[in-house]
Amino acid sequence: MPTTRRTVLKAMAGVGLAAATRPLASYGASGGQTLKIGILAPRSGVAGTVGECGLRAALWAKDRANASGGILGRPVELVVEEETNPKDTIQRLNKLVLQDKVDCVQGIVSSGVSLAMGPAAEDMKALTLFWDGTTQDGTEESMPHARYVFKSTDNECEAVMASLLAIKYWRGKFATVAGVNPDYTYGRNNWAAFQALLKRFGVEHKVVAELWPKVGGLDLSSHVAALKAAKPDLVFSSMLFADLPIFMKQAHAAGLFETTKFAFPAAGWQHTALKNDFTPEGMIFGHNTLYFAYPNASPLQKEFVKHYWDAYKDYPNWEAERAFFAFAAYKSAVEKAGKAKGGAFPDKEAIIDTLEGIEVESLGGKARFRKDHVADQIFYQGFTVHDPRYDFAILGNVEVRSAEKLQKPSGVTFKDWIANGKIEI
Amino acid sequence: MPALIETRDVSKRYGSFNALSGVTLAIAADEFVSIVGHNGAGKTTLVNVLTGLLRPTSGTVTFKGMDVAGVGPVRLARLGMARAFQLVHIFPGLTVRQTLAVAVVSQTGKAFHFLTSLARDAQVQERVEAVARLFGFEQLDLEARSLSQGAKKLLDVASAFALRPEVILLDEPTSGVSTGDKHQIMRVLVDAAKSFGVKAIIQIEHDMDLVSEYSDRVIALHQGQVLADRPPAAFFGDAELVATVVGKRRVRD
Amino acid sequence: MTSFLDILLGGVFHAAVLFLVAAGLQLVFGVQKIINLACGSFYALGAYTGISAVTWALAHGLPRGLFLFALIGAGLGLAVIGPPVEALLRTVYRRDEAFQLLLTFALVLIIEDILRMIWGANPQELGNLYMDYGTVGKGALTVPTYNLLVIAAALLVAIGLGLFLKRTRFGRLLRATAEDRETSATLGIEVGRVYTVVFTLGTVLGTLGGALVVPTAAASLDMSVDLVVEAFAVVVIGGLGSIRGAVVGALTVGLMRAFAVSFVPEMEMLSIYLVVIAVLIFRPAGLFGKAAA
Amino acid sequence: MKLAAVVGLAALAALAAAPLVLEPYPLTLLLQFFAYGLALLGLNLLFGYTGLLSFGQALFVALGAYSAAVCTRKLGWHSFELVLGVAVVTAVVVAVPVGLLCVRYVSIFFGMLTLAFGMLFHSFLFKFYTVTGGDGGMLVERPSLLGMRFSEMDKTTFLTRPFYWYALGLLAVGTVVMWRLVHSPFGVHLSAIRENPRKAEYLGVEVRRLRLIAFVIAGVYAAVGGTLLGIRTGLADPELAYWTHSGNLIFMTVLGGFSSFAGPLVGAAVFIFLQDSLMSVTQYWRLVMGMVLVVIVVLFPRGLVGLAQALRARVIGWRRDARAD
Repeated sequence: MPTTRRTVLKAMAGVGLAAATRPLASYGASGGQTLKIGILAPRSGVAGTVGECGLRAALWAKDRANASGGILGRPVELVVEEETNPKDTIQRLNKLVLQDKVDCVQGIVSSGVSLAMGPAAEDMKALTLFWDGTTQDGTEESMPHARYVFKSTDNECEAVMASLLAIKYWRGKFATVAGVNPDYTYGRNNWAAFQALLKRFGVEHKVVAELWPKVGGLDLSSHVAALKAAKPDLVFSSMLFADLPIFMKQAHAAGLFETTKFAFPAAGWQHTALKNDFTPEGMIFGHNTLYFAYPNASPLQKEFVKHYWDAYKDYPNWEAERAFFAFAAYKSAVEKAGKAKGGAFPDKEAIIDTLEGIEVESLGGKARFRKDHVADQIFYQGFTVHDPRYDFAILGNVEVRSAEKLQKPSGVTFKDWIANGKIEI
Repeated sequence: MPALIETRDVSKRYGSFNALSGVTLAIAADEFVSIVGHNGAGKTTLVNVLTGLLRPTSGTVTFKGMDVAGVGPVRLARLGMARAFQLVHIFPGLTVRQTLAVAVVSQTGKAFHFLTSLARDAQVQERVEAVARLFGFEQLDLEARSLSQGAKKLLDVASAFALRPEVILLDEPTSGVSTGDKHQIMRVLVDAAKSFGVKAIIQIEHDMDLVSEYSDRVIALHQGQVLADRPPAAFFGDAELVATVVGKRRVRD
Repeated sequence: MTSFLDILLGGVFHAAVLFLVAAGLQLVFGVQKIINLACGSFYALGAYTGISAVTWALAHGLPRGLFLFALIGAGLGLAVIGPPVEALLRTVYRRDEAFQLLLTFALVLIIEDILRMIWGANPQELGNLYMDYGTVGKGALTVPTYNLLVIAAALLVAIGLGLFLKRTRFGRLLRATAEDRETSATLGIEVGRVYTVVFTLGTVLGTLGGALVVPTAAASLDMSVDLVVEAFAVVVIGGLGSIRGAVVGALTVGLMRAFAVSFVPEMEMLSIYLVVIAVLIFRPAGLFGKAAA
Repeated sequence: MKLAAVVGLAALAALAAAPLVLEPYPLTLLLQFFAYGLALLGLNLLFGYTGLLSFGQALFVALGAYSAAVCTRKLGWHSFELVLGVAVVTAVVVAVPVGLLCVRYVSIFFGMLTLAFGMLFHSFLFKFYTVTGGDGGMLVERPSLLGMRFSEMDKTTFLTRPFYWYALGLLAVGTVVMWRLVHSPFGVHLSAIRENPRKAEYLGVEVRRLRLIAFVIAGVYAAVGGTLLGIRTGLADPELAYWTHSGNLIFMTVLGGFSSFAGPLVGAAVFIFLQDSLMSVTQYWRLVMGMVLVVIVVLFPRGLVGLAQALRARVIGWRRDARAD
């Protein structure tokens, strides 16, 4: 994404026209009884960049699977549809399940859409693996005990980890706290989690500012001015769209970074946009389930990152790992269930039983689905450093924690878990 | 006989220009009144005040004893006063039948009949056809925009008559029509008034032949004041008055 | 005290950005009575093209400090899309406003996908290039010089447009056409040509604005749909068709948002719509517009 | 009148038989058509018949969806008749004050004021997160139809069988009622307002009051359409009230042809099926839809129905000439 390397002409040749000519409907090898996987990913608007990253990873995973003979000998085909708003995305889900008769649906980034998709997929008995989406309030309400839907890690994991890092390394170094979180469910849940953890670990603090910029807003100078007036010691912000680099630029220009510490649990989605010249060192950044430059990353991750750079001259964010994990978990579950039935293709119920508790090698390392259909992956967060190899900030010392320590166990509400669950710094 | 329309000391000022000053008039039933005067003498302002479109700066306007100063055209139409304009006002996209039906529906108070069919409403259609026949419209399902200029003018006036008003104000009803047809139109207007029980007609007219032949009372306005208010014979008898009101040469057009 | 000034400056900067979005919309409506829903899309096109122009220019030896001229070049260069779009709109001048509004809505849909085709889904931005111009002020009250440049540009456009309309011959010509299209046509004013020039000028105001502001922000796909709403608020409050109104409208929205963020964070966006509704009820023509109910 | 009735009944019969013939997926698209058909009948009473272009009609569609959500989710009322009642009442309660403010203006000003109200409702839904669920929206549970829960059916069968016929019934009733409305004395007064409001006043037409009534009726129709959408999606979310949704409603109306009664219904059907197929073919479906809108606005202002009528008139013309020679 660094613009110096992407000129207008190259973009035309690369993503743009090529995608338009090849029918979007089905990327896939032909021959044999094809295994169809429906993909629902945003292509435009605020989350367009994230959806594209996930789709690229799904394509790579599909090509890798087909290169080694598909799944149980059946070639895999992706049927890609666009995730827009809940009303139209449910229509796309219907098309995938009722018309294309896909064997599995994977995708979804927005929480609003996942709230609508959950009950709809359950009702249609459509095996669905979410990449992202589920927020705290939504999951309890809409899918108390899902059978056909497998959910991503709780959205608050990144906020929990960033809060724990802030407490671990900065306890005693901050008294006043401010929040600049995007004005929607995700932003509100993360800010609530941060405050609950400060209370849980008895960190004395006073909230001096609580700001709610519009999602994807383009001018944050007023928010920066408000923060300067409040003079917080620590700012917690779960901004994650184009507004994040803008906020960093305007905050840096206003000299906000000299005295204040910053924690950005979801910075990973915009990592290549957070340039060194306006992103100081020592900030907490969350790359979450995929940190592309992790020194002792798995060979699988290294191979993917290399592919991603060669194909798109860009570095992947965690959405790629979510998409890869959903594909890998499904593939492994089908193969395990198939082996148990002597090589015949397993039915949906058998696949689901195998998926519950399955563990696979994903891009970010070991990842599994808990019995209650919630994903459990490895999270990477750390402190920013400037590295000559990249013009954007990457992580210095990287903390690695499995989601098990960052999200509520099954059967416990989030509030109870935060208040008295087993959480170590 | 009580006056149908009465104005007492009505004046209308626009900033420093007073369009009307101290106009006192009474118009009773069975009168055909012509209002004459130069352009800017206040004719149209007077009609706008009489039809409730304009609120007079001072003075009162009553219609059938009720104060109607600036009450607006909708209420006055309901009370029985109709108006047709100098510039043709029609509903381009509506047919002749529909145009007349709009007036009949208002007059019969059926505006809030939501679910009954207009086409099958005998009372309305009958009244529409009566007006159409009288004004010589054969094809009722032609769109107004496709009519000739003269027919549009006639439709405009006809729709006013379709309201079965007690008083009708016409602003140069025959303007833009060839001299040959002028008398023909005036005759239609007079017949329509008689057969629909219109009590009084007030018209702004420049053509002195029509004024003298049809109206039984002439009101001359000059610089916002009533210069004269007398029957046509007395009006045309006074050469000096005619000169000031109509100007030197007679209007030929 | 400095925080008050800081918030004030933040508000003025936001007002400048809003004015650059709304000025084109205002001019085109003022003369042609057309509400251009695609004003946000032109602004976004200016932003994206500005970034590519700067990237290309820097890669071809333009010294960093002169990136501003690459931006201005990109903004002005996009004037080329004015005439064809106006030719398209010309087909519906005589028809109901709905058609003009819908045609610009079609442009919003078309331009959104063109942006994605050429620049892809990732937000584009120019990093900290604008900080090359340093900052002004000291201590708590430091402001990037570039922000002041944007404010100055907005002022320049406001004054320039005002003078252009009042003083120059062509400007008076425009106001005559705005007053009454038919009579000015009879007076021999070549209305067609005037409309092409006005619409192109309106387009350039948008694209130039987009290019100028992008270094402080970023170009992302959803900006063309989002900016329309704020531009509407500015134009409605200020009064349709009046440039002075757009300045006051932009200041009202910009300052209100700045102070709302600091003091009543919950009401940030909602307060704008409430003001818009209030203006439309009590002063329908807006603060400076001509009543046209 | 004769031809229209025949065409109407034929369409109704075909749509009623669809669930027995078609695959479930096209039926879910038809369900969207029923919802948008109702909303557009209301919008065209305002736009095509009264001459008022509302750019905020999506506000009432969202209102309908959220009424369904509040009833089934928050209050636990699952009877669909009750949900419809609540949606209608809410629509009237909102449409009267908003209408009172908006009908004083015409053309561009009416459009902008309705857009402002639409966006005000959108940011209210988005902002007051604790009350409305913010961007996550509010879930809509399956209602009972005439007391029957059909709990033995999964949702797709429920949506493509009982709920499908119920929605078709609503559209049929809505169409007949709207047909009577526009052909009633009230209807001719609305058309007079569209053609020449000043002249209408002089013929005793209460322009403001009738515009308000038309605005409220349009709001009610949109809200009923909104409840159908809410139940079909299973969620009511703020995007339903965004201004581009209102823009799409007008796009459909003009696509079909706003100067004819059936135009909006045709426009809704064509738009839904066209966008659905485009979305599966290319990721740049917005570009194609934008171009379709340009072609319609520039070349076929009377929409598809207008085009069909023109072709039919020409064909009759040829046949008559042929017979005459």
